[in-house]
Amino acid sequence: MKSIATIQKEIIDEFSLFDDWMQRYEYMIDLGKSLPIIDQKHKTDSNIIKGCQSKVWVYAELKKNQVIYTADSDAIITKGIIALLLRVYSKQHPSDILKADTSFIDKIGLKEHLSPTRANGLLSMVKQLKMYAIAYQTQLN
Amino acid sequence: MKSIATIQKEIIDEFSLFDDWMQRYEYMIDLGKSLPIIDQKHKTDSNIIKGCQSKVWVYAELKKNQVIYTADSDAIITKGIIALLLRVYSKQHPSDILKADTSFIDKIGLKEHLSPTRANGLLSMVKQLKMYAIAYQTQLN
Amino acid sequence: MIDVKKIRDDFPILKRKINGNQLIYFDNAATSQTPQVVIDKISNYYSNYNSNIHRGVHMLSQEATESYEKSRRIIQNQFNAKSSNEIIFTSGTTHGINIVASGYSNFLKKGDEIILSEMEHHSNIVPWQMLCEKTGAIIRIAKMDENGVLILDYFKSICSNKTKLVLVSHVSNALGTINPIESIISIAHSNNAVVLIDGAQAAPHIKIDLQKLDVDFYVVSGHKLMGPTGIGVLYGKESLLDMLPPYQGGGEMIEEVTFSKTTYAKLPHKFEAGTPNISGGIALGTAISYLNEIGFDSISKYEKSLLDYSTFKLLEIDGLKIYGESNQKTAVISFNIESIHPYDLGTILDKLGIAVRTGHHCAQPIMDHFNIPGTIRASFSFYNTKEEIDIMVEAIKRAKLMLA
Amino acid sequence: MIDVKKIRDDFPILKRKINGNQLIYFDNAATSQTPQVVIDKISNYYSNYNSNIHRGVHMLSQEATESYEKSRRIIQNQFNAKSSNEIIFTSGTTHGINIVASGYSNFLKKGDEIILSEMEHHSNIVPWQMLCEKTGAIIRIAKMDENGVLILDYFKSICSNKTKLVLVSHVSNALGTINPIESIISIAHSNNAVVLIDGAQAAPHIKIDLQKLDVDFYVVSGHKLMGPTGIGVLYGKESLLDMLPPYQGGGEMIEEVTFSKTTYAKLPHKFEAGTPNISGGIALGTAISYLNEIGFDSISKYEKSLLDYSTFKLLEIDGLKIYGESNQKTAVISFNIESIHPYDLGTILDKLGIAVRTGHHCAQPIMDHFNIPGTIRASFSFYNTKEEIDIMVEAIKRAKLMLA
Ligand SMILES: Cc1ncc(COP(=O)(O)O)c(C=O)c1O
Ligand SMILES: Cc1ncc(COP(=O)(O)O)c(C=O)c1O
Repeated sequence: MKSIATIQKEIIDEFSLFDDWMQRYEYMIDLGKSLPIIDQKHKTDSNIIKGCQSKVWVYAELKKNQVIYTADSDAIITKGIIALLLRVYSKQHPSDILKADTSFIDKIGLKEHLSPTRANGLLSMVKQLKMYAIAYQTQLN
Repeated sequence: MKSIATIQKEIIDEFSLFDDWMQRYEYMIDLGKSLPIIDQKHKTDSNIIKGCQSKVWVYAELKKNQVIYTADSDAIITKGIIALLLRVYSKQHPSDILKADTSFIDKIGLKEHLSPTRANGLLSMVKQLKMYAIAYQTQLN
Repeated sequence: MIDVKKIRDDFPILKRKINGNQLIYFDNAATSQTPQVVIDKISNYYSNYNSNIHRGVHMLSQEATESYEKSRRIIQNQFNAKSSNEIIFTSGTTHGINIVASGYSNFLKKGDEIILSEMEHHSNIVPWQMLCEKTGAIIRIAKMDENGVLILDYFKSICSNKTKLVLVSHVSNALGTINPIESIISIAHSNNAVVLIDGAQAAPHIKIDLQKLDVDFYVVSGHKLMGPTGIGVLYGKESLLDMLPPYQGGGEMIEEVTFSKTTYAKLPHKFEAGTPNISGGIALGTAISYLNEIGFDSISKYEKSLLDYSTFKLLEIDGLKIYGESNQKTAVISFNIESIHPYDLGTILDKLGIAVRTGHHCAQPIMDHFNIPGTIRASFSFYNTKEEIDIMVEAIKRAKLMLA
Repeated sequence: MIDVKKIRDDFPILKRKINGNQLIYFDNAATSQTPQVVIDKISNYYSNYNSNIHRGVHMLSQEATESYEKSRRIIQNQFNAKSSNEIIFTSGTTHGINIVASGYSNFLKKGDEIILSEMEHHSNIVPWQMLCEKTGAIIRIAKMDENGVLILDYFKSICSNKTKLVLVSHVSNALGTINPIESIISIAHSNNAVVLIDGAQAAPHIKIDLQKLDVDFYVVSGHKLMGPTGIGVLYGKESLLDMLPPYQGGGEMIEEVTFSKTTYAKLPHKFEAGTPNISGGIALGTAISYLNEIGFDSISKYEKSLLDYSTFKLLEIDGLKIYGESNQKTAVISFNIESIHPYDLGTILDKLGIAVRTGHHCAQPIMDHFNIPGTIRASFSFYNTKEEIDIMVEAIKRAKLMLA
């Protein structure tokens, strides 16, 4: 399995090919469309992340010491961001997830999604991903 | 009896002799010192005017269809202002008092005392003088 | 008529570039932009006569007090209140509503009813829910129809002698609907109910005559009125304000304090505890004078033309649905495009320099009514132009292609 | 050390002439003056990114939100709060106290006791009187001695397990006394009482470490902290803020609203209903950064030198009595001159360009204690100078002659 740092580096490299925001967003929208669908039974109210303008559902399981995330959103750009996050965080060891930072979001020109406006739930999403990691980390100890 | 307008004119003329605020204030302080003393029995809490930083007592009687005001204050500049006001308003017919305005205060360079700050109770004083006039006016009708 | 080119020069922010594009600001229902005269008034206050008011004998304090109280009178005249005692400075519409809602906890009892319209902003819902929790009074909802128009007959049918309070917005922030508040007030009054009108969205666009309306309470926000943030106005009839208990305790709102007994100051100070937002109050007067110089007739007429034009142009877009189709509207358009999430569209428009609002607009019950997660809301002001609307329409088409 | 000449250039108002004289501003305890960086921050906000915060996807809204939340973190760091959730923006000290006092009406019952010091500002008296009226709790007074110093032994003697709340100012606005809040907090806590410290007069002059103090609630006003009017801060320990009910209902402070059920947002938003004073919050951060650049050590030391100098000079005046003679004071001097009314002296000083405050300073119980109608209060800031004090002393002598 690739390390989180490696994946982040790959994403930064991919995005560096784009000339402008249009291309970046079109790519994100494509990513959003290709996000594997979350199992319908996990799309429950208790799995909704509060504080996002679009609805976001996140679910996680521990398999072979790796956290496997699945997620969905009703907004396509949000789905694109989720796809990026899952590419970085999913299938990693909880302790690695907890150490990871989000600076790659800034580096790929999506800084606006890191802003503390509650409208943009990216920070809430990352927080939720890490909550799962904490929970599973405890389980592993 | 002189009319209110005449008295106001006289006061304006007197003050026009002063070169600066110092002289005006010294004169006011002198006026304050010479304010005839209010009867002690009228210096009651119910005769205090609210909204002045210094305490002001005002009392009024009707004699021969004229309102006779007496007043006092614990601050000397306030007493000076009262002295000016009483010179204008006292011993006048209630209806004349009700018609009178306070623009002479501005004309004698004491505009600051007309400001709506509650610290400066001149407007409250005038209001109280007029309240008495209204009351006695009703009595005369 | 409006000389929009000249007016735009009054607003420095309209020169901003966003992501390389000229800013197009269509989020006026959230917060209006601020003309240079208002900005200057604030700078001038802090540079020349910043001071605590009402109790100072010194010149700065007198100047600040005079400006603040002058502003109160400007507001009184603007809204035609009977007395300046009826003009209470607040920190905004929300604060104003809370003063009234909190005050009525002394006067409502179990089983009393209050009526809210279905299109209220959360600020005109939650304080009343809190009031009902305290008192046991019951909320009844005045419904609206599919066009986002209040159903007056229905309102009439639920308004009775049990109704103590009627709480309705003059204009819906999410739909733009102008409510028939004259009828609402008269129906309510004939049932001896007291009426609070949330005027946050009306005051910037419509000339308001409080005495003619005979409304009991009316609330507005400065930051929607070309004024600064942190300031607003609660109007109340003097007799009602006299009756209500003070909301906050503190300096300014008292006449005398001893540990055994405190007497409260007269109106308007009774409701203005503590050092107020002095620069905000002063600048709000300037903002209202500015609006008046342009003239509410001109403003209404011009904004109506923007509304009509944008409605026409937007409806040309395939799959676009407008929410709120009353024939009495301010220049607010709430819409969705089939199978596109408002957040996605808003994000792309932002990239193109166009500021619209997306989401529930603090009016979730409206969203529930239409069974949608939210809308995209473009809200116009007199400094906006048809050219800007054209650019938005093109941008929406482009975003639609991207998101499809 | 302070370069006062350079610092004075930061404050445009200090160039004002009053009645032909250079303004001497000694009313800092009422409201501090505003440095140009703060004024510029406000202008800049309205000229470049004025927008409603927290819910907008567009750039202006994001910039405004970021600045506002950055300011919250500046404040958190300045006062060393554990979390930015503990920093609630208010409209001022009075508002902050009212939030807490109103919240405790759910938690006090008849016979419970609360302790106020005798030297509280009305804003830290009246809200608690209102609370006691609602709950039947009883106010006990922590007395001070003839020097205006809190009698700690007496406080200890009235603090018991009946005591639920202790409400004391860090610094008295009328006397300048710095209270021993560390001891007060520890005595209160050993009785399981919750402590609110009114820091309005302390925060501008003393570095405050909330975690070290272990205080439960702490309140300040922006307009005394070189910031704008209409903004302040309530600090509360997270667990206590979590426990308190929301104060106002409205937008921002909710998570979800339906007519049947509303859930409240998390801290700090739970207490920030409605559109806040955005420019005020942002500019307060700038003001605090400005103070920090000068440094609280330098400020305290320099202001102490002004206090010592002015005390020495004033006491040379015949018949002058100073109220508040603690050896722990901020740079506030409250005084009277035999047989002269404070209002008269204040009026003459104003004519000479000197702004002092006269009256009861919203602390009538203190005046009752000393059996006087009021005092003249000169309160200094780090931009004041000894030369200004000399001018005031001469002016007082002159006024004395006029008024004698
Ligand atoms: C000690 C103290 N407490 C409370 C206040 C009230 O502050 P504000 O008027 O800013 O709410 C003041 C200021 O006047 C004060 O000096
Ligand atoms: C109709 C309506 N009511 C109330 C409010 C709340 O106003 P504020 O946030 O200024 O208190 C708003 C604005 O958001 C509004 O549009």
